[in-house]
Parts: sequence; structure tokens; C-alpha cells
Amino acid sequence: MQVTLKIFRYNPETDKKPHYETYKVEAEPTDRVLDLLEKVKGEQDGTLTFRRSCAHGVCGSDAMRINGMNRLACKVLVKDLGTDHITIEPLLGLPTVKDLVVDMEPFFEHYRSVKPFFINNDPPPQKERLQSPEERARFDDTTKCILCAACTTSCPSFWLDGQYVGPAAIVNAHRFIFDSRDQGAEERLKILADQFGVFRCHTIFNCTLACPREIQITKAIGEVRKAIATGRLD
Amino acid sequence: MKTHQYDVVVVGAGGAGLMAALYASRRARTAVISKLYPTRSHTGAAQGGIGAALGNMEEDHPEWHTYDTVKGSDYLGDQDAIEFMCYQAPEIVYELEHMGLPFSRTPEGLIAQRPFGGHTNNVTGKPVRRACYAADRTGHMILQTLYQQGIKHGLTFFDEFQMLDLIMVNGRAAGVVALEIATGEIHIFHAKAVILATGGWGRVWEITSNAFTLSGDGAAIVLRKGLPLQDMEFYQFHPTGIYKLGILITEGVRGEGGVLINDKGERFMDRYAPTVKDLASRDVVSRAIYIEIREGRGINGQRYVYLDVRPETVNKYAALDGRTRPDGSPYVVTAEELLAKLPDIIDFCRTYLGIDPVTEPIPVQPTAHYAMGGIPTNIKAEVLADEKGTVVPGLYAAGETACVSVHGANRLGTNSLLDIVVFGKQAGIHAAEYAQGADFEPLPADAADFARSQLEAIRNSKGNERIADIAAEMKRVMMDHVGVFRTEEGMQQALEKIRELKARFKHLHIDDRGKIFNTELLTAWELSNLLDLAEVTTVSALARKESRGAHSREDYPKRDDQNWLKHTLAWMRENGQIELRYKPVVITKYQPKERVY
Amino acid sequence: MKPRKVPTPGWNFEYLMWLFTRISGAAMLLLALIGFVGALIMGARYHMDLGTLMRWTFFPNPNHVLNSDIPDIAPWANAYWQIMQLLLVFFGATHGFNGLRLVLEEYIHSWGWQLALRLVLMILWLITLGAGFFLVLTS
Amino acid sequence: MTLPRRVPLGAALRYRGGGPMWAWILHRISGLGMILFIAGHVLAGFGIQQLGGDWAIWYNTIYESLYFQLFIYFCVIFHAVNGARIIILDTWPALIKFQREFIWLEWAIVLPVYALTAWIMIQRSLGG
Ligand SMILES: Cc1cc2nc3c(=O)[nH]c(=O)nc-3n(C[C@H](O)[C@H](O)[C@H](O)COP(=O)(O)OP(=O)(O)OC[C@H]3O[C@@H](n4cnc5c(N)ncnc54)[C@H](O)[C@@H]3O)c2cc1C
Ligand code: HEM
Ligand code: SF4
Ligand code: F3S
Ligand code: FES
Repeated sequence: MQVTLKIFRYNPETDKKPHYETYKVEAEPTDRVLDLLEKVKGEQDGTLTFRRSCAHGVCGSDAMRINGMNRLACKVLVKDLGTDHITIEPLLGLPTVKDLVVDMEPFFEHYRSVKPFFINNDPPPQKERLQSPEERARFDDTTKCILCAACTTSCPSFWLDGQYVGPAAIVNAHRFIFDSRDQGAEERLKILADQFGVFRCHTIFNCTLACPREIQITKAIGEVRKAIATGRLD
Repeated sequence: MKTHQYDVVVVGAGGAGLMAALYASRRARTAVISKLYPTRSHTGAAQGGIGAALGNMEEDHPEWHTYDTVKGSDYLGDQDAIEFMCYQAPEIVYELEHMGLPFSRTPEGLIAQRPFGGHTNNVTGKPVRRACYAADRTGHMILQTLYQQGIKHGLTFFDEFQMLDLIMVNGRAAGVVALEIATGEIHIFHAKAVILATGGWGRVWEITSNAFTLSGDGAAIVLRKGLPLQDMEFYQFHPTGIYKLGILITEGVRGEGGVLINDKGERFMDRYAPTVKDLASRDVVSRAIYIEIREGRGINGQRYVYLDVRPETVNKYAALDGRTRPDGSPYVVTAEELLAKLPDIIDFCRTYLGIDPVTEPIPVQPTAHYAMGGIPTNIKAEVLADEKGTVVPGLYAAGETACVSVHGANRLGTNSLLDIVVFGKQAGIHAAEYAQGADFEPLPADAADFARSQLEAIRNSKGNERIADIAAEMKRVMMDHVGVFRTEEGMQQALEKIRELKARFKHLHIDDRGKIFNTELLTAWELSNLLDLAEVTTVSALARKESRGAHSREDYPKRDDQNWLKHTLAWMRENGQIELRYKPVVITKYQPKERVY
Repeated sequence: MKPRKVPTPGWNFEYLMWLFTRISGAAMLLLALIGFVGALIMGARYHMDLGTLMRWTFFPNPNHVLNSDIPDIAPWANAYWQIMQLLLVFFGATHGFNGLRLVLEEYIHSWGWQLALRLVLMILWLITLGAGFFLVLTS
Repeated sequence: MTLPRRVPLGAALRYRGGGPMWAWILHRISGLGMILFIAGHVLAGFGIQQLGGDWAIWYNTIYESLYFQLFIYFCVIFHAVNGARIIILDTWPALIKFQREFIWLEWAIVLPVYALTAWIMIQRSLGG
């Protein structure tokens, strides 16, 4: 089948303003949108710029807006879109560097701000620290995050004010706050109770709908908020 | 052009690079440069597990792990290195756990382990549960955990900086030249020690489990610096990649009881590996699938077989095999259990195939997966300059790009994640130690010239050859002739083709001549690396007239220890000629014998 | 292993306002329900139009429902309904002005302006509260 | 050199969020609508009663118009029901797995109630 791609283009070296360009490519219904982008770049227009690496949804490089919604280009098949007109645009809320490439620095800055690392100052035992399968399951969902930024850049709260730490940072804080081996919950919850923390979330759910790893982000945020409100982890 | 100075520069931020950086930064000023944001490294794609004889599920010993690895390597692995790695394994897995890695757990709260191909109880010969796992996201968890530690300890990262060249002064490593992708600016990183951890090069082949970005940059750069690459003919094809896409279906699926089925509905591994069957080592299973396909028993005559992990199939064959749970009860799985243990695999199948593996079998074919060969190093991760073991001062390599060699002719599943953390750590420790006792070599004035000229040549090239076309032709010919099965004739053909492609590469058609985020330029540069590596692989493979591990020649089907129990070293000389030399395998305890599973 | 520590819910402004928004929201729902039922019991179905019913629901004040044809509204002006009104005014104004602050702060990113905004809203809030209380208590 | 990160309103509205995104937008509009209405109303009431200002009467006539009343009723009903939904989800995050159902339920309450209200109001206003 033939597919029409309408792609957001912006080259800072030559363009004052962004514009859209249209390409027609031959595609199988089972092609990934990433395959189509590669095809355009390889056969029609080598200047088209986007990030990609793993090509199967585990590295988080190629989050972009596909038909108006944040997706991983490598995880959407043409047939999933149900149309042969595909519009591809960069993520919202992060500065666009070129075409579909956005500056990820503000995103990672927020990520780093919530202490997304294991904190336990007790001397470790000889072998592993024990953890029951139930305790492990408590935070399993949020360990899946690949830092693709699809969630944070789909959140209207973040669009309005880029100082909001955003769902991805909260997800990564949640992963440690609810890890029975970790002792840093107090510090993290203090950070997240701040003006730009969890209370900026208005339960809009765009993040949850966008997450390619199907993490229950809004739920995780709710659990963090609840921990702040009740002073308990359960 | 900007110049930076660090004691140690680590190139690559996968498992190996991050582990090296964590250790180096304890004693030396360290910078990590990576062409991808660290968490996008391909270590994150690893699924099944990391091997360590913890014995959490049943009796196990590092010694058994050592023997299995030696045997798996088809006796080409260096036994001192293998022993070192396998004895380090439990300690390093505990270290990862202490860093917060969320392993799956046993009911007692210990790290959970599952069986994997080639890992056995040395007494009974039955599979042993040695792969420590975190669902089917073990690599993801390792990568995330190490990156988190990097943030915790304030590592200096240069993200999206692509190394283009290595600076060598007086035979010592003195730094690297890198391109800041976002600006197109060249940076020089002046260093006392350089650690290369740039990963593999599966993109040489058409069907591969590897990321677009795995183009073997580090190995190709080393080759261009006049240093050798070792055992390049040994490239692993993983038996179960998703048909056509190459996306990996972890061996863990067979570990959980999945079986391979041909068009006649036979579980054909019975015939090829009567004892461990579907859990034989990868080269054995890949060849079996190829033979089935070639003899017309692919599904509907196509180039794939089924990997069947439906609970009813699993339970049927588990009963036939007499497989039991640790408590002695018969092994029975439910769909829920599979969903919990293999969530990502099930998600891949749903997304890309539209099938549900608990109700339908998965179409699979062998997929190019892992480079056993690479930059030769010793146990301290020091890079070696020749067959005599001369060390290149200040240069270290670890991870898939290095060849210690612990994998020999065939890597066992779970041993790579182990390799990257064990030898990444060694590289970090020894590079920092070296840097403390060494001075900066003065930088030559023309340090960046070669890199710049390489880029400019591509940027200004005028021709009509498409990058994508050259890449596609290389991948196809390598898949057909330097893949699972090889012949003299086929490989000759491939070699000619690659040389032709290298000539055509000089006449590229380039659309993007800009500086900012010019990925077309970098893709072309990466292709030049792939072409060099494809050529070295083919030349090394042509010379080796035997079959061993992943190198399987139809014209020389037998292993030949008399003549070929040795490592290949390949140099690319100034005139482009490839020179091969050999060095002996280190054998300590285990004399080569025939390998049966 | 040491028990994991979680900060005790503190006197953090954002948290308190968040909590207050939920509590006041729930409280207003409750008060409105009581007002609504109350008005119906008192015969609103026969004597009031919808607008007046709503006025009673949200501001149960005899003055507020003047243009209804309820024969005698004087007995309604008791302390009970006055407390209801005071609560509603307090919750409504505080919830609403805080909401307004939240919304505006998402558009105003400089500290100085945010401070100015908070001051202005605080004053407006106090005036509204004052006016509301005055209306309740003097009618 | 890069494009700024500010998200233009048009782009934001074109984002294909789900029902909850629209619910949030309406919640915000309705909340603002109410606070402006009520603050104005209270102040105007105070003005009429105490100061007898013309501006207060002028203001009163606006919000007593049918269209404004229709708008405010929608604000009240929607904001109350949606606010209840948010409070419930915030208090019991475990219920978030039913978030789709919550949205359905919410509209199932808001629409009939509002339709009835609007119908009564229009009837009344036509009837004088
Ligand atoms: C799908 C899949 C599943 C696997 N499953 C398992 C498993 O279950 N168990 C197991 O043991 N092994 C497994 N492996 C193998 C194992 O994951 C890899 O061999 C290992 O992760 C390689 O790690 P690395 O650190 O060497 O390289 P990588 O993780 O590939 O990292 C390479 C790094 O180098 C950087 N880089 C590359 N070139 C440049 C350059 N020019 N300039 C700057 N930076 C550069 C990249 O940015 C990246 O950070 C699997 C592999 C794949 C592909
Ligand atoms: C009837 C009962 C009410 C309930 C249950 C309720 C509930 C809520 C809730 C839960 C929020 C927080 C939303 C979020 O965090 O995204 C909120 C916000 C808000 N409310 Fe109410 N509310 C009610 C009445 C009112 C009234 C009467 C007003 C006006 C005076 C009002 C004005 C606002 C405003 C302005 C906001 C901020 C909107 C935003 O941040 O987007 N609410 N309400
Ligand atoms: S939570 Fe999901 S959407 Fe957000 S960064 Fe992680 S993987 Fe991406
Ligand atoms: S979209 Fe944003 S507002 Fe909350 S629920 Fe998700 S973070
Ligand atoms: S390319 Fe890795 S997630 Fe899409």
C-alpha cells in the first residue's frame, strides 16, 4: 500500500520557521513507522533527522508525535494507525533541535533531581539483600521505564510550566520509594512535595496513555502523593 | 574545536562502559562519552539473565560454570580468563544487587535463577538454573542500575558525542577525537588512559537482534590504528529471532520450557542434542534450525520454524522429559506464570506479530546476535598489540567490543552480561591505576585531522551511491555467505562484493551537508566501519579451514584441533591488505574433547 | 534492616493547599447536597424556580431567594443556615481563589510576579470573604 | 538556534489525549468560570446592598441572562462531578485501573442532569 507521510521539518541552519513536508512511500501494513522514516531517509531525503537505536521499543530513542499522540516510532505499525495518512511531529514541550530531534537535557535534569538511585547506607550483607517476591512486585511496574520522555512531553501541566518535574521523574522516584531495600524515601518525598512536584499533576492521564511500556503512571503518581499525604508506604 | 582533559576517558556507556567508569572515577578524573544517551545502549535490550553460580535454586559451583563456558566456547576460550570470570560472577552479581538492581526473587527472598542453554550440572549433565534474572528485562535493569549509580556518584557524561578517532602518541593511547552530534563540533579528549566499550556490530548482517547504532565503531577505529582484531570469524547467530525482524526472543523462553517445532510438528532438537535438547548451545541450535529449513521442514516451506511456548506444549514436553520443580513435583506452567516471567517477549509478539504466544507459536529464525571476537585484551582489559601479548599502554577495552577471550568460538547465553560487568570493572580499576602513575602525552597538533578529513570526504562526496543501498547489499551478502553456514566459494563471493562496495562507498550521494545533528553523515561513517569489519570477518573466516563453534564450514565440517586450536589476529595494513597471524589458546584444566549436548 | 522512613505529612504549602482543595471540594458537595435536600423539604418544589432552588442550594440565605413565592421566609433565617452559608462561602472562596492561583502560576514563571500575584489574590480573597460574611450575617 | 520549548495553544489542543484531558480542560474552565462568577456575585451583592452602585446592577444583569446562567450551571454540575472523580482517584490510586469507566460514568451523570436543568431553565424562560 502507499502511505503519505507528513513530517515536521526544521533545520536551524537554513530555516527561520518550521514547515511540513510530504513524502509518499510504499509500505506493508506490518511496517513500523520507524521503517518508513528510514525508507524516506535512505531513498528520498537524507536530510530527514530523527533518533533511533534498538528498533523494538526498549531503548526509548524514538519517541515522537505520530498522528497527534506520543508514540515510539518503532512500536507503531502502519496497520495500528488505521489510516494511510501519517503525520509525524517532534515531542512537545522540549526545544526542537532539528526535525524530529528535541533537546532532552531539560528532561534528564528533572529525572536527576529526584535522586533516581538506590540509597541504603547500611553495610551490605555478604550475599544479596533479601526481598520477598511480593515486595519485589510492589514496584515492578515503575522499573520498566526507558526514559523515552513520551509521558512528560504529553503532560499539559508540563507544557504549561516546564519546571514541573513531570511524570517520568516521578515514576523513577516511585521505583525507589516503594523498593523495600531502599532508605531514601524521605528525601525523595520531600523533593516531590515541593511546588514543582507531584501536586502539579492534575490527573490528566495523557502520560499513562502515551507510555510505550504501559506503566500505570498516573497510579504511581497517586501512590507517591498518597505517601506524602499519609506519611505511610503501603 | 574544544579540548578537554581527563585522566581516564571511557568511550561507550553500555554495561561495560558504565561499570568501567564507576570504578575508574573512584581514583581518577573520568569522563564518559557516548553517542547515545547511556540508557539507550544496547545492553538494555538483553533479556534473559546474567550467569553466576549462586546456587540459589539447586546445587551449583563456579567450577561447573567454568567448564560449561570452556565447552561452550568449543575449547577456543582462554581458560584462565574464563575461570577468572566465573569465579568473580557471584561476587559481582551481589555487587549489582547491592547497587539496587531489582532481580526477580525466590519465595525465600533470594535472587531467582532460571536455566539457559549450555549451563549444566556437570555431574548429571542436566540443565542447571544459573541465569540470575529480572523478569525478561535483565539487561535493562543492569543498564538502568549502573546509570543510576553514575548519577549518584556524579560521573561526567558527554552524551551524544560520537568518537571518531583514537589518538595514539609514541605507541600509547593519548585520547580520543569525538564529534558533538548536536553542534557538529569536533572535541578532543586528552587522556592518560582510554577505555573502549563501544559494543558490537550486528548491523553487518541483514537479520539481526542488534540496534541500528551497533556499528562496531571502537573495533573499526582500533583496526585503522594498525592494531589487530581477534577471532573475527566467530560471530554468533542466536537461534530465535522473530521471523524477518530479527528481534530477539530470549533463550529464557526455552528455559521456561518452550520448544522448537518444525513443519511436521516434530520437536526436532531431540535429534540434534538428545540430552539437553532445546537448551543446547546456540551454535548447535542455530545450525539445527538452518538444516531443518534447508531440508524443507521450515513452516510451510518458508525460512522459519516455530518456537512454541503454549502452556499445553510446554507441559507435554516437560512431562516427556521428566522435568521437575526444585521440590521434586512435576514441572507444570500456566499462562499466568509465563506472562509474569516473560512480559516483554509477549509484548513484542503482540506488537510486531499480532500473536499471543500463550495461544499461538512464534515464528523464529536465527538472527545475528553477538561478536565473540573483537579487540584483543588480557584479563586486566589491557589491549594487546600482537600475538606475543604486548600491551598497548593506556588503552583498555571491555564488553562486546573486546575479546578476552572468554567466549571462544561460541558464547553461552548470560555470559555476556557477566563479561561486561566483570571486565568493565577490571578496565576501570586498571585504567585508573595506570593513569595515576602516568603523565599526559603531549597532543600532536594534527590530532583531529584524520577524523576531520574522513568526515569531510563523506560530506563533500559527489556521486549517486545511496548509503542505504550499499548497506543493504553488504547485509544481504554477509547473511547469505558469512552467516550460520559458510563455504569457500560463498565467502569468496562475499569478499569480492564487499571490496566492490568499499569502492562504491567513495561515490556516495549525500543530501545533508550541514553540521547540526547530521545523522546522514554519521550513518555513512558507521557504514564505513561495518564494511571494514565485514571484510576482516570474511578474510578471517576464509582462512580458518575447520568448523568450530559459530564458525561452521560445510567444506570443512570437522573441528581440527591439530591445526586450528588457535586464535586469529587480523591487521589491516596501510595498503588495505589484511594480514592474519595466530596465537595459542590458553588451556589450563580442560583438554579439548568432542562437544556433545 | 532499619524501617524505611517517610516524612510525616508536613506544613508544606503546596501539600496543604492540595489537601484543602480535595477536602473543601468534598465538603462543598456535601453542603450543597444538604442545602438542596433542605430546600426541597421546605417546599421548594412548589415555591421556587430552578434558579432560586440553586441559589438556596449554594447560598441558603432568605435574601438570596427573595424573588420566589415562598410565603414566609423569615423562619429560615436561623443560625443553622447561617453556619451553612459561612462554611460555603469560606470553602468556595478559598478553594476558588487557590484554584485561580494554581492556574495563573502555571502561566507565570518568575518568582517576583508569582509573589505579586499571590498578594493580589490574597487581598481579593479577603475582600470576598469579608463581603460574603457580611452579607450572611446582616441578612 | 533551537526552537523554543513553549507549547502553542493550537499544538496543545491538537494533541490526542484521552477523555481525561478534555475533562481537565473543562474542569479548569468551569472552576475559573465559577470563581469569577461567585466572587463577582458576592461583591456585586455587597455593592447593591451597601453601596447601591450602578456597576453592580449592570453586572447583575449580565449574569442573570439565560446564556450566562446556562454556562454557569454547566460549570457547577461538571465541576462538581469531575471534582468528585478526581478526589476519588486521588484517595484510592488503586481504582485508577477503572479510569476509563470513571470517565463514562461521569458523563453518564453530567449529561442527563445538565440536560434536564437546561430544559427546565429554557422552559421557564420561555414561559416568562
Ligand atoms: C537482544 C539482545 C539480547 C541479549 N540478551 C542477553 C542475555 O540475556 N544475557 C547476556 O549475557 N547477554 C545478552 N546479550 C548480549 C549483551 O547484551 C551485549 O553483548 C552487551 O550488553 C554489550 O554491552 P556493551 O557494554 O559492550 O555494549 P553496548 O551496551 O552495546 O553499548 C555500547 C555503547 O557504546 C557507545 N558507542 C558506540 N559507538 C560509539 C562511538 N563511536 N562513540 C561514542 N560512543 C559509542 C554507545 O553509545 C553505547 O553506549 C543480548 C544482546 C542482545 C542484542
Ligand atoms: C462542588 C464541589 C466542588 C468540587 C468537588 C471541586 C473539586 C475540585 C478539585 C478536586 C479540584 C482540583 C483539580 C486538580 O487538581 O486538577 C478543583 C479545582 C478547582 N476548583 Fe473546584 N470543586 C468544587 C467547587 C468549586 C467551586 C464552587 C469553585 C469556584 C469558586 C471551584 C473552583 C475551582 C478552581 C478555580 C480550580 C482550579 C482548576 C485547575 O487547577 O485547573 N471549585 N476543584
Ligand atoms: S514512564 Fe513510560 S513514557 Fe515515561 S519515560 Fe518512562 S517509559 Fe517513557
Ligand atoms: S499527564 Fe500530567 S497531569 Fe498528571 S496524570 Fe499525567 S502527569
Ligand atoms: S528505537 Fe529504541 S525505542 Fe524505538
